Amino acid sequence: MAAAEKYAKVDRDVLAAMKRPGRAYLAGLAFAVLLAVMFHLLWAYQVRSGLGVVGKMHPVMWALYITNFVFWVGIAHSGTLISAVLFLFRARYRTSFNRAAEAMTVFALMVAGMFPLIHLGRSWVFYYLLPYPNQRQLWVNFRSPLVWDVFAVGTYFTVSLVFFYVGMIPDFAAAKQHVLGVRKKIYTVLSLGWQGTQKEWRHYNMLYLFLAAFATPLVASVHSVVSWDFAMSIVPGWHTTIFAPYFVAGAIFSGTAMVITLVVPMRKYLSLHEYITDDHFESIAKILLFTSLIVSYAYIVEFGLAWYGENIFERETFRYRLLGDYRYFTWTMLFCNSVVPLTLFARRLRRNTAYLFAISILVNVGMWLERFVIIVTSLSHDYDPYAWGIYKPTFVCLGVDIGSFGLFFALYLLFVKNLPVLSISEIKEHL
Amino acid sequence: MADRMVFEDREQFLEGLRELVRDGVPRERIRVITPFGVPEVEEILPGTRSRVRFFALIGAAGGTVTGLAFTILTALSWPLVIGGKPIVSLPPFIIIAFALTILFGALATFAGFLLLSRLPSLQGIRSEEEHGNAFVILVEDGERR
Amino acid sequence: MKAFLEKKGVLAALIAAAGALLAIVSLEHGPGKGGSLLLSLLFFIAVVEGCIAAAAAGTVVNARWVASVREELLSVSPLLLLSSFLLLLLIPFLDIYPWAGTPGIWLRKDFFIGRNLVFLLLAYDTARRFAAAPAGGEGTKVRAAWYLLVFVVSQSLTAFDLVMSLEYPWVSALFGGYFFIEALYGGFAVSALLYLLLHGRPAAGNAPGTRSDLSDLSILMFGFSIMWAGLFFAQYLTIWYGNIPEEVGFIARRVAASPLRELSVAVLFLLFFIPFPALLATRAKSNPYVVSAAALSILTGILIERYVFLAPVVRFSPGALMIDFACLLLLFVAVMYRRSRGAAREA
Amino acid sequence: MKRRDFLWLLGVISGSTVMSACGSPNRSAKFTSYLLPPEEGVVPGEASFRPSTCTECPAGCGVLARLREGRPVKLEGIPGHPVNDGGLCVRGQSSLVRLYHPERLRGPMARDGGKLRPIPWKEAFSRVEGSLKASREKGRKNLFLSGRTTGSLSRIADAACERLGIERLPEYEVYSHTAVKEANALLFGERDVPHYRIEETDFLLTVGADLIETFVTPVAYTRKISSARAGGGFLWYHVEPHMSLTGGNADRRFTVAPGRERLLLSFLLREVMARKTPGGRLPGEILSAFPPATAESVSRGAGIPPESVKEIADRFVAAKRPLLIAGGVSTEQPEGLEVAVAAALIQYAAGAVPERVDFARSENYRNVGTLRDMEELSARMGRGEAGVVFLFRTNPVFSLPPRLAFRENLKKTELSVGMGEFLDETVREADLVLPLSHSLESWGDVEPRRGVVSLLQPVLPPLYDTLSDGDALLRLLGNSDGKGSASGYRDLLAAAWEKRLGEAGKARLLEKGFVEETLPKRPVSLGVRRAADALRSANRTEEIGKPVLFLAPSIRTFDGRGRDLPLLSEIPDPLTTITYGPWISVSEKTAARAGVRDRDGVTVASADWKAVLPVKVQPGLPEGVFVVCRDALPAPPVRTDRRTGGAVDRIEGVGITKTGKKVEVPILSGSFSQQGRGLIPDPVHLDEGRRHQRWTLYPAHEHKEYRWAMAVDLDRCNGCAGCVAACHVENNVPVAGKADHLKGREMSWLRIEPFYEKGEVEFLPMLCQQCDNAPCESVCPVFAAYHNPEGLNVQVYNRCVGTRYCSNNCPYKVRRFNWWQHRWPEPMERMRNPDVQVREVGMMEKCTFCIQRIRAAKDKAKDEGRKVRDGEFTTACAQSCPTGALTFGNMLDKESGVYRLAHSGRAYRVFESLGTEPSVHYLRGRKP
Repeated sequence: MAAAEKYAKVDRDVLAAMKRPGRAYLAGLAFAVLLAVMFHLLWAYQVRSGLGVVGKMHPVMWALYITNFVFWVGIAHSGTLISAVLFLFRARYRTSFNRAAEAMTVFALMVAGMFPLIHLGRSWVFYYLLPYPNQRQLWVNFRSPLVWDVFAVGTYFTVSLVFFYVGMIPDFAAAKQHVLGVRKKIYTVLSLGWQGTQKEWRHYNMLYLFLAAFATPLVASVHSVVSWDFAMSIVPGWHTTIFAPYFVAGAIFSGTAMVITLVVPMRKYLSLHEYITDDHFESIAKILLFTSLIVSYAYIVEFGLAWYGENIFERETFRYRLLGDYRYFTWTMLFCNSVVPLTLFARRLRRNTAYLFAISILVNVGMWLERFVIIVTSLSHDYDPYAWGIYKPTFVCLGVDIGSFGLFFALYLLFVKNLPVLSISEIKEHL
Repeated sequence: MADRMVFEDREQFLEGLRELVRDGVPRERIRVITPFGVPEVEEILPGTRSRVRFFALIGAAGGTVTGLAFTILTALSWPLVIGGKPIVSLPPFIIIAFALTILFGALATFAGFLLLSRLPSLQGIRSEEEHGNAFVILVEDGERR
Repeated sequence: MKAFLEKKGVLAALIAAAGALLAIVSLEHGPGKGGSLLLSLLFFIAVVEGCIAAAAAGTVVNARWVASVREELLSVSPLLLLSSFLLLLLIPFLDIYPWAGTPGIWLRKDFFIGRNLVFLLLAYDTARRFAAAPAGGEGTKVRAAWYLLVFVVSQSLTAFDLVMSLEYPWVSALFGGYFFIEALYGGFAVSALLYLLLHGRPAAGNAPGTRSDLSDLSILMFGFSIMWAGLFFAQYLTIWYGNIPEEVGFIARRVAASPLRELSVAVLFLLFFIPFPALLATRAKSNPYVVSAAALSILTGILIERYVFLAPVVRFSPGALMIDFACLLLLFVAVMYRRSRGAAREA
Repeated sequence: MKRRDFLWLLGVISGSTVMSACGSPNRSAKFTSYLLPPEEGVVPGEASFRPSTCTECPAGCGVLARLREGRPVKLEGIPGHPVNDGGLCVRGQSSLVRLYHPERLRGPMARDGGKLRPIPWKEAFSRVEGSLKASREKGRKNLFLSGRTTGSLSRIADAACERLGIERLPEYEVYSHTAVKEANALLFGERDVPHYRIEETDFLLTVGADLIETFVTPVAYTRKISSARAGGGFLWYHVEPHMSLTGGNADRRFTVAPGRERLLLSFLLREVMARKTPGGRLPGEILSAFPPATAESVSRGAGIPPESVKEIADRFVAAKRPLLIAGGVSTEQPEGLEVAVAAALIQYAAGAVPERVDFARSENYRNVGTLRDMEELSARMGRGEAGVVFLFRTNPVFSLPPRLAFRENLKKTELSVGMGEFLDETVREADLVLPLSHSLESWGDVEPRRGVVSLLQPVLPPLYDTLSDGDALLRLLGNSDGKGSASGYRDLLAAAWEKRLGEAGKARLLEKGFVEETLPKRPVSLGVRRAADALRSANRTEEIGKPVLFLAPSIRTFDGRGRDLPLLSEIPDPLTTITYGPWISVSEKTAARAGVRDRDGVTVASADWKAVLPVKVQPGLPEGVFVVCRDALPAPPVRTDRRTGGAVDRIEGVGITKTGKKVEVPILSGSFSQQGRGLIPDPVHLDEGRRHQRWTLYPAHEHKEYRWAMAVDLDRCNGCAGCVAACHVENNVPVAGKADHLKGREMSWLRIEPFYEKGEVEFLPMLCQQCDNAPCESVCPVFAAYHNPEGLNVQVYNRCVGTRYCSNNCPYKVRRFNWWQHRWPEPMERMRNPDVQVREVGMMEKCTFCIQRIRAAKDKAKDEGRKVRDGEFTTACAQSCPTGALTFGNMLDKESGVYRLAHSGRAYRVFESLGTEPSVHYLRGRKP
């Protein structure tokens, strides 16, 4: 096939995604939006009545909201991993995932960013958390992990957004040539008048390299900071040195799972089999397996040391996790995160997208549970036995959490229809 | 008046480019437009390495300094003892500094890119010409020797 | 000498001799013998396992640079055998472990030595299988992966058992991970040095790629210096912030007084503040002098850090330390040298 | 509105979803209303104190009302008061809630057409007058029933009744101590409860008497015990058939089989006779009533190990000044009289009378009648003999057993006049409702103990259209026969005081709030004949139907009269940490056998009674014994003792059967065991773990001139929760309500943690530890929590955004979060302390050692150009503590009490291994 023809095909195939949507799509979108609306209504209700409407209690002051915060931030990570780290490692198969992954990162962070606000007792004064010169010249407490969060997540979001956009500039330029009307105008503007001259490409490549270089340490740092929200405390089950790497691995683990969850249907629905091949999925599956092993290692070490040490508080906390009121969650978590992924040692399964999809769902569940278990079990059984208590969620926090998924998927579906879902220029380059 | 050559195939395009250079057309006169980055072009028409990297460096350095200065100074401006920790406790402040390093670094790099490659360019946005997937070579006022 | 080295069986003889010597040194009575052995053992287990792990890791992600140093890296595997023997020499020395008086299920001499021994031998075995396999091919990757698994466990065990339990009941969950990352870090450093010794300072017109092999290694060292710093920070920050006396004691005892305080700071520099800036620039990454300097500083860093870990609890005798360390170092160099000669002959 | 509805409403309000989360209660600020005329010196922002007397229970503790802008915001015990000497119990602290209770009666009401509707006082009195006349003509008897009244009020009541030809019935109290009075009448001719001088004894043996909860004058006895303990060489054994707070606090506690106390006592009597006073003070004919017994036989009958029986006897005999007090559940049972008699005889024989058993200062229970009196009353009403029946500050409909049909019979009277503060079960039934003022709105006096006159004075004008007790009676008189005394009760009192105490005495009474007369000791003689007769008729008890249910008194609401006060329901019961709702305590063995756990609903049934209650497994409770707090049980199935006529609070042959349903009852404690975590190390001196070197990576931060700290003496603390109530009132701590308690969302800044160790209970008051390296501070992103230069871990409420990380990171879990916008239903918001900010929804709050008091004290000191003196002021909790377990002060002052205690050999701090360096030091030695 002639070169020109090949390139043209790429354009066609990728941009085909932007054609007028089908019923299934619209239905999905509608449902997602519905959930998103519920999300906001319940939040409003909570603000109005006070935090009492969620199941939180003394001593379990953090529960579902923080769980979801960690979960979504975690989801974001693999996006950066795939787009930045794999770029530095010159891993070719990245090309077929990075756009989807970056989009996922941005949207996940949008959702994640809301939860700290939602969980505040007084959301309406959230700006106290921002470093601004208030009339008392009192600044925020930079010694508090929560402030680190503000900075880490804020930075992460900004950089990911830039990265996401920069990656799309040449594609906008390409896309604008295949659409008409308002869209054309929008893409043209978004492409910043990109011509594709040698000079532009030179600077562009350098920029992309550096953005990747900057984004890479974020993969580690951001979730380390998130993990320190817990590790900095002295709560048994939270205060552990291994938390940072453990959370990072967990984040990539869950994120990779989410990528699979998103890309498998996307590939099917947009018929991108030529560009996203089983080989690509196999490589992603390997990442999943690898991170799963790290997470399992962390589990073993955590439980092992709790048993090894003579710290009765730690010991009780971990005993409680395994055998206490939340034991079913713990066991499910262990099953989903440590047992199920082991099947990926089989090459055949690694290449079976249906199976991968199934696994990815399980892993998402498992990782969500992991955060829940870590947060809730540790809090409900800490130092003073008198203060022990059992947390039960209410419809409000459950609703908000489910709603957040709606929000995420709504954003993602909109992305699929309106932006190039694959990096056109890169694909052409690698043809 | 620039004279333009249009290629459909990557290899032919590179050939044409090499030819031009061999013919001794001054490099600064040659402009190429490609649908995606073609590393070989850099070898054929070696230009100076992109200066974007300096922006990155300065941005990052600036971020670190800002981070440390900001945290330390605000802490000192109203010294409150919390949890028995020293007023200026570096370990936490390093984290802030790190975050700002990345942030400023990335933003500066992006800014540098826009600055150096003259983007966004209005005339680029306005221009109707579309090259599709063609590889174009433009030679400014192209009389050959 | 060279010729002698290449004779068959000589290596085995050498190792046996060294083993005997070390045995004599550390078993004869006198303070700090065991300590010295423990220290040199910790260092060399880390480096040796690290070298093989580096090769294995490279193989798994099929990195280009591996090809040029693979054989030499893998040649050190016999030393694992020696180490597992040396581990046995520690048995009389175990009494200085605080738990020795009141053995539990996990912390009891027989099990303690037992599990560490088993994993050292396992590491040796998997390493040999890996070395035996041809350079390319899926099979090799699988073997490499297996080695890596064993490597992780074995290093974690050395961390938790040999070092951490010296400070029982002090606990740091990250310790194991910290150790095997460090070992890998050291492994890359050794690879870089090897690379320079074998294909050292190539002329400009040399085959393309060789340079980038070196810079690949540098990038790895660079990356790991950040990673190491990250882990170190994660560990320090958590302990510092929590400020729980039992935990803090471990650090406090090490920064309380000279010379340990200075040494602790030195470790920071040797493992991060020197390699990181040194390898920051793109050009430096392929500059033999910078790279070798960085690599050396990393290895010294690891050694000193091991010392800092042990020092507050263990006594050393300089003489014994000297001998132990020298023996192992010589052997280490010997095996690699011999292998490289062999490689040269085949070529 | 019914009480139940009110609590429900509280829950709803606190959980209200309609108010704006951003709305601030401070916006509902009121102008300072000058309730008192200016010459009374109301200076805005300045507190003044006025003495009065607590009327929550008959004990009559002296209280100082703290006034701000002319309204009382806090009650504190009067130091040096002969009854409570500065201490105040949980009920007394809550008295303010009664004053400001939104459900108080606001004016007289009359029933027509079954509904009560407001009427003017005049009409009310004329109705009474009319009915009085009418019933006189019908030949019906007009009756006046009241709770225990003393002092002038009692005299006025007598006078009024006499003048109006009303029969004044014996007063009705649930805890009438009938058996004790009866026994004393039989033996010594003194039909009253003597005053026990515990402070003068070296060995105290109590049998059933719940000194700490409700026995006659709990705060006084609590104080005496702890002062005796402080003196050293004091030992206290307690014998009881169930498990009570008192028992939990005795040096040793023995459980005796229900109704078998007399076996032990008769053995003890013989021992005392034989070994202590040979030749003895008791004539043989009395002694013969007590069959000889051996330790073994006693232990067989009474279920006490023989060695324990011996030990008790030996101790008692060996003691120089032994004292025995029998009462409570042990005397409110068919064998009660024997127990009381035996006890009295032992006291007599051991020479405790009259030195330590003081009849001269008896507790003024003379006029208090029995349950039988109520039976008769009910019967008379039933027979239609009753004309006008005045029900004056008494709630028989609630506390009388249904079999008396009091409620029904009340309808058969000419006119029933309910006089009280609330529309309680009884007043609700009355035809005419005459609202009475709260004691803090009234003039008056009480004489809780012979020779102790304690002042009642209004600290604010009546909030509503109510009359003080005295004035109500006077108006009754005044209206009934033309003249009456136009001038009010106040003048009458003035005259009476002058007559009795003289000018000086009166002045002292008005200034100090009390006067104590010096009375000569009253020697009593043993009426041998009466005693012997009584003993001969002593009933050789038949078998007791097991298992047994005891209707035990509760420290929180006395006989239930405190149930209307939300604060009292909010504060957990010391032994079970249950806040709202009734429950039945079941012994561990029984629970295991019946397969019931906490919160399981069970049907409790005896022959003629049944109820559904949630289970609370009670460690230390002997098998085959159930306990239900009487205050929580409307119309309890109490029987009448056929001899004394007293109430029998023991129900026999009770069985429990699982309903299979869980009952939602808030049990605040997450674990009644310490889980081996050494919160209360035992014995602390052997706990060397805490002495290990304390490594830290932080530089020390020094404190300027003050460093506030507290010492908590666990050997003194008895878990009475007085401090908790004090803290609630002082710091505007909101009442969370049952709904939130079920979620574990209590708001109290200070809690008492009971921990059980093989049936032994110990209490740990847990409040903010004001750590030097506070984990909560460093995690706060906005500096809402920080360490102030005086060592306080302060909380800037308005700065708090509610991340709640501080609470997560607090190992002591003493921080409280405002899940809702808590509201104080009008007029309760008037009792809020203006010195303490009211926290909004979403804010974290906690104890800061009453920082407002610290400020006040420092300002005062500053004005006088000096440093704050040790003991010059103290926190609300420490001030209120009847046992003096809490000591507050400045650690930098080497002379201060807290410094001394913190450096004593008994001192330790909770979770010391965490390096938080708390400023609260706990003291604990070995139990003797």
